[in-house]
Amino acid sequence: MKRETTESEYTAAVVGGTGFTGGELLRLLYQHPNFDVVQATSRSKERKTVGHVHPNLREMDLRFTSPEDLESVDVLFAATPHGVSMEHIDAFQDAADTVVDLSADFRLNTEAQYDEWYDGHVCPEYLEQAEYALPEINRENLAGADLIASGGCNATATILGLKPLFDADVLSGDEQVVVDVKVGSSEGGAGGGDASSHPERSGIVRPYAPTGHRHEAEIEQFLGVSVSFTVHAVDMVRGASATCHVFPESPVSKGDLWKAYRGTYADEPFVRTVAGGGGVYRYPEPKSVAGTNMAEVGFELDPSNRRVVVFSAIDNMMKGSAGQAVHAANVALGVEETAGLEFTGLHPVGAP
Amino acid sequence: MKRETTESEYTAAVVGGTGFTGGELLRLLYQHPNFDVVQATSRSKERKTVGHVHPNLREMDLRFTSPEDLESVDVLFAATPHGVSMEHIDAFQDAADTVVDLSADFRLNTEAQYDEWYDGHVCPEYLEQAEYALPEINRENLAGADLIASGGCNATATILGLKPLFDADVLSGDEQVVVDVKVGSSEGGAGGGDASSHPERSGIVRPYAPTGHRHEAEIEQFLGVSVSFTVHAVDMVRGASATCHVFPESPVSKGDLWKAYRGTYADEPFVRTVAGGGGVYRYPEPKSVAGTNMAEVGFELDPSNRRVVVFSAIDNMMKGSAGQAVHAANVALGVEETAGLEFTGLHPVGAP
Amino acid sequence: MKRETTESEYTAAVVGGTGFTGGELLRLLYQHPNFDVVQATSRSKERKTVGHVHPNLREMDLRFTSPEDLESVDVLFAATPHGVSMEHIDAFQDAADTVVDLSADFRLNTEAQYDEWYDGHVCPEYLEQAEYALPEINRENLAGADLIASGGCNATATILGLKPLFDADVLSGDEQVVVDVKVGSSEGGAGGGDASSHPERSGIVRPYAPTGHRHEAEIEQFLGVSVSFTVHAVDMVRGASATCHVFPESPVSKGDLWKAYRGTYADEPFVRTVAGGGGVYRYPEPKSVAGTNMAEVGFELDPSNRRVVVFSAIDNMMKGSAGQAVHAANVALGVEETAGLEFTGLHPVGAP
Amino acid sequence: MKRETTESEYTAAVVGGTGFTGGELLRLLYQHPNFDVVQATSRSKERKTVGHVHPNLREMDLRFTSPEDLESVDVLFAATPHGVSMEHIDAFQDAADTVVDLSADFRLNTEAQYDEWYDGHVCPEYLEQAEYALPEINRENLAGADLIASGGCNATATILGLKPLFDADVLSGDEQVVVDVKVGSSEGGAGGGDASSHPERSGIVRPYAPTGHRHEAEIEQFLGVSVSFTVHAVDMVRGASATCHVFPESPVSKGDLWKAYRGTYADEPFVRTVAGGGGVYRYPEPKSVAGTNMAEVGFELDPSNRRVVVFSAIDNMMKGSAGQAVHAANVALGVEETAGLEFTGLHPVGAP
Amino acid sequence: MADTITAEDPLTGEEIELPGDVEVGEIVDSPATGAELEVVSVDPVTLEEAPELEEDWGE
Amino acid sequence: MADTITAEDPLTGEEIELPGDVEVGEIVDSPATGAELEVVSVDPVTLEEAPELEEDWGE
Ligand SMILES: NC(=O)c1ccc[n+]([C@@H]2O[C@H](COP(=O)([O-])OP(=O)(O)OC[C@H]3O[C@@H](n4cnc5c(N)ncnc54)[C@H](OP(=O)(O)O)[C@@H]3O)[C@@H](O)[C@H]2O)c1
Ligand SMILES: NC(=O)c1ccc[n+]([C@@H]2O[C@H](COP(=O)([O-])OP(=O)(O)OC[C@H]3O[C@@H](n4cnc5c(N)ncnc54)[C@H](OP(=O)(O)O)[C@@H]3O)[C@@H](O)[C@H]2O)c1
Ligand SMILES: NC(=O)c1ccc[n+]([C@@H]2O[C@H](COP(=O)([O-])OP(=O)(O)OC[C@H]3O[C@@H](n4cnc5c(N)ncnc54)[C@H](OP(=O)(O)O)[C@@H]3O)[C@@H](O)[C@H]2O)c1
Ligand SMILES: NC(=O)c1ccc[n+]([C@@H]2O[C@H](COP(=O)([O-])OP(=O)(O)OC[C@H]3O[C@@H](n4cnc5c(N)ncnc54)[C@H](OP(=O)(O)O)[C@@H]3O)[C@@H](O)[C@H]2O)c1
Ligand SMILES: [Zn+2]
Ligand SMILES: [Zn+2]
Repeated sequence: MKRETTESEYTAAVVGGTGFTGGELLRLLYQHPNFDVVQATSRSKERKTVGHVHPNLREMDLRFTSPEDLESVDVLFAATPHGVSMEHIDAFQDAADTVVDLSADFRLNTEAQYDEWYDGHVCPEYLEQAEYALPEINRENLAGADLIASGGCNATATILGLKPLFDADVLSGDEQVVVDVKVGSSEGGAGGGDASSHPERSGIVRPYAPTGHRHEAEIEQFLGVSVSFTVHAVDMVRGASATCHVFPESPVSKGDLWKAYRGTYADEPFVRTVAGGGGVYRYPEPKSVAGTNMAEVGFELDPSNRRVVVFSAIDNMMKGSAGQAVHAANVALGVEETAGLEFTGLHPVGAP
Repeated sequence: MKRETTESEYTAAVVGGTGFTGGELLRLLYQHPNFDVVQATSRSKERKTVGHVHPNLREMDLRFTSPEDLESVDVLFAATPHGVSMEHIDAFQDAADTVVDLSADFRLNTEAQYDEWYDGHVCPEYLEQAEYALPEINRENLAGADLIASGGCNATATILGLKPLFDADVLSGDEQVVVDVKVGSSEGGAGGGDASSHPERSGIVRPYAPTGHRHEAEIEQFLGVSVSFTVHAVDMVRGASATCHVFPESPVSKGDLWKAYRGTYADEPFVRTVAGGGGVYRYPEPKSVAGTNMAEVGFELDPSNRRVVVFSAIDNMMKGSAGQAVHAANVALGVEETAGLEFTGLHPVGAP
Repeated sequence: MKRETTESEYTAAVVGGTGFTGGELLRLLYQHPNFDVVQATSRSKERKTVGHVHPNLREMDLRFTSPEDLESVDVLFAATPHGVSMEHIDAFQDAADTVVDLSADFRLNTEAQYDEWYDGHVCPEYLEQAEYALPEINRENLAGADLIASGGCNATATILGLKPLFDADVLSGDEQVVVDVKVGSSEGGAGGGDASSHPERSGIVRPYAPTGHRHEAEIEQFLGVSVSFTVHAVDMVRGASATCHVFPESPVSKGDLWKAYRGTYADEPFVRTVAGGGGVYRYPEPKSVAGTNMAEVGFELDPSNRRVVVFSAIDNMMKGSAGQAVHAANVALGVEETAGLEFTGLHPVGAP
Repeated sequence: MKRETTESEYTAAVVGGTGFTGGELLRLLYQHPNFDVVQATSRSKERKTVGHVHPNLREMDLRFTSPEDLESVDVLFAATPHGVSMEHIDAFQDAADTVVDLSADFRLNTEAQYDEWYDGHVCPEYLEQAEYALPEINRENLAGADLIASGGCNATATILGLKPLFDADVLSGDEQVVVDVKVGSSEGGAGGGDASSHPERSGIVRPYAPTGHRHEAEIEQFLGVSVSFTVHAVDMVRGASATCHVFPESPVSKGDLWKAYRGTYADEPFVRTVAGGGGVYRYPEPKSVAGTNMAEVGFELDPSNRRVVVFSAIDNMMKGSAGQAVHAANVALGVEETAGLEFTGLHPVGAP
Repeated sequence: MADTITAEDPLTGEEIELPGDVEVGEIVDSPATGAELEVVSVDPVTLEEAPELEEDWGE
Repeated sequence: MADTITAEDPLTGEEIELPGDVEVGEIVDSPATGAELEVVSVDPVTLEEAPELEEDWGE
């Protein structure tokens, strides 16, 4: 149900409201104390209620309207496939003071990167202006930003896992870094194809981006390291789990690692370090954070191979996209950073 | 994360805090604006942090203590197996003004019922005093109640589904009523046995209470009808879905049914009627309400068989236990009825 | 791998070879000692190998060809959507001595039934000639049959579960019979739609045919009883589980029931009665028979409600379609009845 | 059902018949044309039928007996936890001409390895005599072997994936090799604990052996390379999938890789190379081989990182244990190598 | 192999094979049906359906 | 509520709260990280990382 708010200060629109991340944005904004959702767009479900597509939002009193008729709002969130936002950025900026884009369209710094990793860019002049949404690495530039690029889900998991090792000079960027990622089916968006039907997609461990995943570009941009990246689809709906295998040049102890992780994340409201211990849950796991904006990071030492294994886990729909976007908007607008993102997740929980 | 509250008025304890419903209680109370959790008990995990068992609550700063040393609190929630609360009810009432029990120990009205359906009762004198927690059928008696018996999960689903038909005199109680229930693995609690290991429990449709389920007693008590009840375990963790096949004596139209359901539930904050329509989600489904305190109810007409099929779906850990308990406590204490229970659920979501 | 056979006597073709049941037919026939698969048709994957679609059949040396160019074979299996076979029956019969159709096109006896339950029939003159494939109810008419109609999966489960009660006069056909079915995602075929994408289809208990399922027609035709039928989709890929709630007019004992079930099925190679006992598996379960041509049937008595609950479980792709079709073909051709159908299934197994 | 055999030449016993791999052995041997199972042992289920534990084997007419009373047989298969076989090896060899052990007890060559990786060995004098079961690397020594040590499941997947690169000198053994493994819940055996209950084990990506997995020892023994090994538990019951990230010193082309894999496996009946192509299944996947004795291996080139990613997938209960054991026994006894192992697997299939 | 004897399954009327040394009170399962049977006498062995198990399991 | 004391988490350097009556040898878990710590002395309480657990669990 809609949380009562006397204090809604900002109006918001979601472009791509029928999609998976669009649905999450609607859910978060609907319950956010500082936002009022005034528009959700769809081309395919125009005039249908939001609840028609997102059964958890049946109480929300809103119908999809065309993306051609944008309302004037404080913040516009775009949750459209790659390429759409760069085509419509002018319309988006006309309609809203702040634009938060969930696609890859404004994540990279230079046109050259888009030429290398994507199919170029139609408005590279905006790239400099855009701020990467992940507050853990870019908080200081988000305040007042008016074009925000929400990070890639797999990139977010990887960056959060490895960052402390760079901060603490355990890694310099010259090392071999293997990133082996496991993701859920919501990462593919609502579209899907043959491979994402339930009979074909259930119970799998499927190499779906064996090499050359575009998120390598973001990771390199922020960590300064080129990673060997492989993504597997596994049987869950939400969740991205990255296992980074790294080989520091100098020996490192568990104490060093703890110091590094606490150094980077002690004050972060949405990052939790989990590394060992007892019980069932000893390392980061996507289902521990499903539905939440938390990232779990952790590590284990493999002295015989001079290896550090770094684990990180997020909900791709939250910390990996919609949650990160709202978090960044909170920072940009100067409202309480954790507003609307307090859900702790569930236990037990199956394969959310 | 803990939602900031200046207004926490009530202290709370959870007995059986390592269990599944105990964990849900802790989660709900931790984020509840009117409660402060001061104790969670465990015999097996004494001194461990709550987060050791419930990874979603790692930020909660509380350690399990012995149920032998109960703190003095405003409200004590007991989430222990059947039989424990009746043994300890005096200690519970000494420790707390209000006791909310999640087990079956105080649900039925008379000792005779416990003799018939369970193995008798050790303190039948409390039965009269106890109030059934489900506000949809007992709201008027909950205010100020000091012993509250939270309903059975399968009984709750069934009662909520059928109640409108009794309210609207579509059913009188003499009819044959078949209730075919499908439940997730969390219904068995954290204990589990051979049958609930992942390899044996995955992918099943398993008749686990083919006949004679004890929840029949609660249903009969509240609806005045004897039901033919069968429960199947299916592959999900949270969720109870009841399909009631009923055969009204007089013909009934869809309009009649809509009127009945709206009549009973129009003002209920936690019941939603879903019956037909388009899109993917047309009838009640447990995953639409997973993690929430909502019940979905709905129906379809089968004129050729003079049958009405009634569907209802809840999260057994929420509306079916911990959520219902907190809802009832809200009503009993006179705080905002929906406080702490606003989570809308997720979409998409896998098998929560 | 292909089982060595010196004795392949019959050539076979599969029309609709890219589909789910088509794939199963290819698998069964490929390993069948008496068949040689010479053609598999597809319009969409013409010239691709069978293994391109069915990864378990990569060793099979066959490419899809157009259904417009049918080879001349001994037996043609049609695994196409409803309506296709009735359009092409002449071509099928020209190409093959024996036609086994997996669709509903030839299951019912009369044109009137097709008018009532489907959209009529284009060649009703074939209906009389067609034989229902289920040997347990029609073995005596299958020998030498040249048009065989494989039964519906849900109808098969229901018929097998209830038949002994009719054989033993526990039921007469006038009783109220509720059939509550739970099925896996392969029942929808390879096509699928929004509702069958992995994110939407995972973890569900979804009423997908709340009333009026067409399989009611087959059940009525063979058992002479009108059933109240409701089908739920649950989270598995293979499997159909039917729970029949019946109310015999006269009291019945467990001994009576055992006698009825053994009476009907003692000599059937593909039906197993499971009813009670200890251990994890006490009643019929689809995962116990997944991948096999076995049906499990069983029952429990609910004396207080004068009810018998009947459970039955099959693999919809096997006993419910491709397996039944091969079984019937074996009988029709006079080869060993169980040939090619000996696989026992797996334990443990997840959600096959 | 039992396949008719006139030619059963060998009697077999399974010690540990209630376990997961014990159940698979029973299933395979029951249908094997050259074996007759005369004993299955259990301490906990003595006198129960095999079908009581393994519902797929209800037709098998055999009861568990004590491992203290071993029958005299041709081949004894031991499917007991690590440490049991080394304690009972004399009794096993007294009872049987050929002993096939599925545990780690006889896999390594030297006592020193057991001191380093396990807790030593009680009868190191047998180590020399024992032959590793995997025919793909040890076929020539298996004929006539009387003590056979079936390989570890994760080791088997890894060894099969990497072997062609060593055979073809793409790797020499000095390279950094990261092996990131994903496994199903049956790998834990029937015992299980808290972490393997359905609610806790569903939907996970859980780092369960972050470093130091004992299978590293076998891999090193056979490939001469020390690997950085990490194992994750994911939501499936059967299956082990290994992703090896390797960095050859000299550049390598896809053609080189194909040549290497074909060179090693062209004549192997149970290894299939899958590397690219179209359709849904492009790389090795455990569900494509579930229930079968096949291994899928494949690769992809990542030139920008000078990396080769190698994928391999097996059913841990088959190629990873029981299937490999039967395969080795076939070779040892000189019967048809593929006898009893012809099952092709299923499509579609969920999470077997 | 250990000696076996046969007895009639009271539920199905079929002969089932049992270990030769079954004792009165022992619970055995029926291979064909999985049902649990109690040995109520020996010499000859007679079986009855075993008393009800707990109403449900895994709950 | 029971008395509590604080001690420094040897892994993270942070203060953590413990039951007032912890004993030498007791294993406690760190709330922030979940890690298991051993009480190596009391008065004041000092903690060390607990000895390695079994290599893996659930296998
Ligand atoms: N899924 C994830 O986990 C994830 C994580 C991080 C980032 N992202 C990024 O977030 C974006 C959205 O992903 P998603 O998974 O939510 O995708 P999705 O489920 O496929 O949804 C896309 C939405 O965009 C709308 N849309 C498509 N083309 C459009 C156009 N030309 N103009 C206007 N609206 C259009 C669609 O609705 P109509 O067709 O009805 O208009 C739909 O609502 C993508 O850029 C994706 O890369 C996704
Ligand atoms: N699960 C559901 O969906 C559901 C729904 C409706 C109602 N219920 C009812 O709620 C109650 C709890 O169910 P659950 O599923 O949460 O069970 P559970 O997971 O098994 O948890 C039971 C809890 O009780 C504690 N406990 C057990 N015996 C105790 C005793 N003698 N004294 C004190 N504490 C004891 C256990 O912890 P320690 O051993 O560590 O002390 C554990 O924390 C049951 O009565 C159940 O019928 C459950
Ligand atoms: N799935 C079950 O559990 C089940 C159970 C019992 C009975 N059945 C029945 O079995 C039949 C097949 O079901 P399914 O689940 O296998 O369906 P499916 O997976 O959708 O496959 C249908 C197949 O038919 C082909 N096809 C479609 N239209 C055709 C046409 N006009 N002419 C020739 N080929 C055509 C398709 O391939 P191309 O498009 O490539 O030609 C495809 O190979 C249906 O009648 C169904 O009712 C299914
Ligand atoms: N699961 C896999 O995927 C896999 C793969 C490769 C290798 N393996 C290896 O295969 C072996 C069996 O694994 P599993 O998964 O089948 O284990 P499991 O399911 O736990 O079964 C173990 C079996 O051994 C019996 N047993 C236990 N202790 C015994 C003792 N002291 N004496 C005689 N029997 C004893 C048990 O039955 P009772 O208690 O009734 O006697 C049970 O039948 C292990 O060594 C394992 O490492 C397993
Ligand atoms: Zn319950
Ligand atoms: Zn293993």
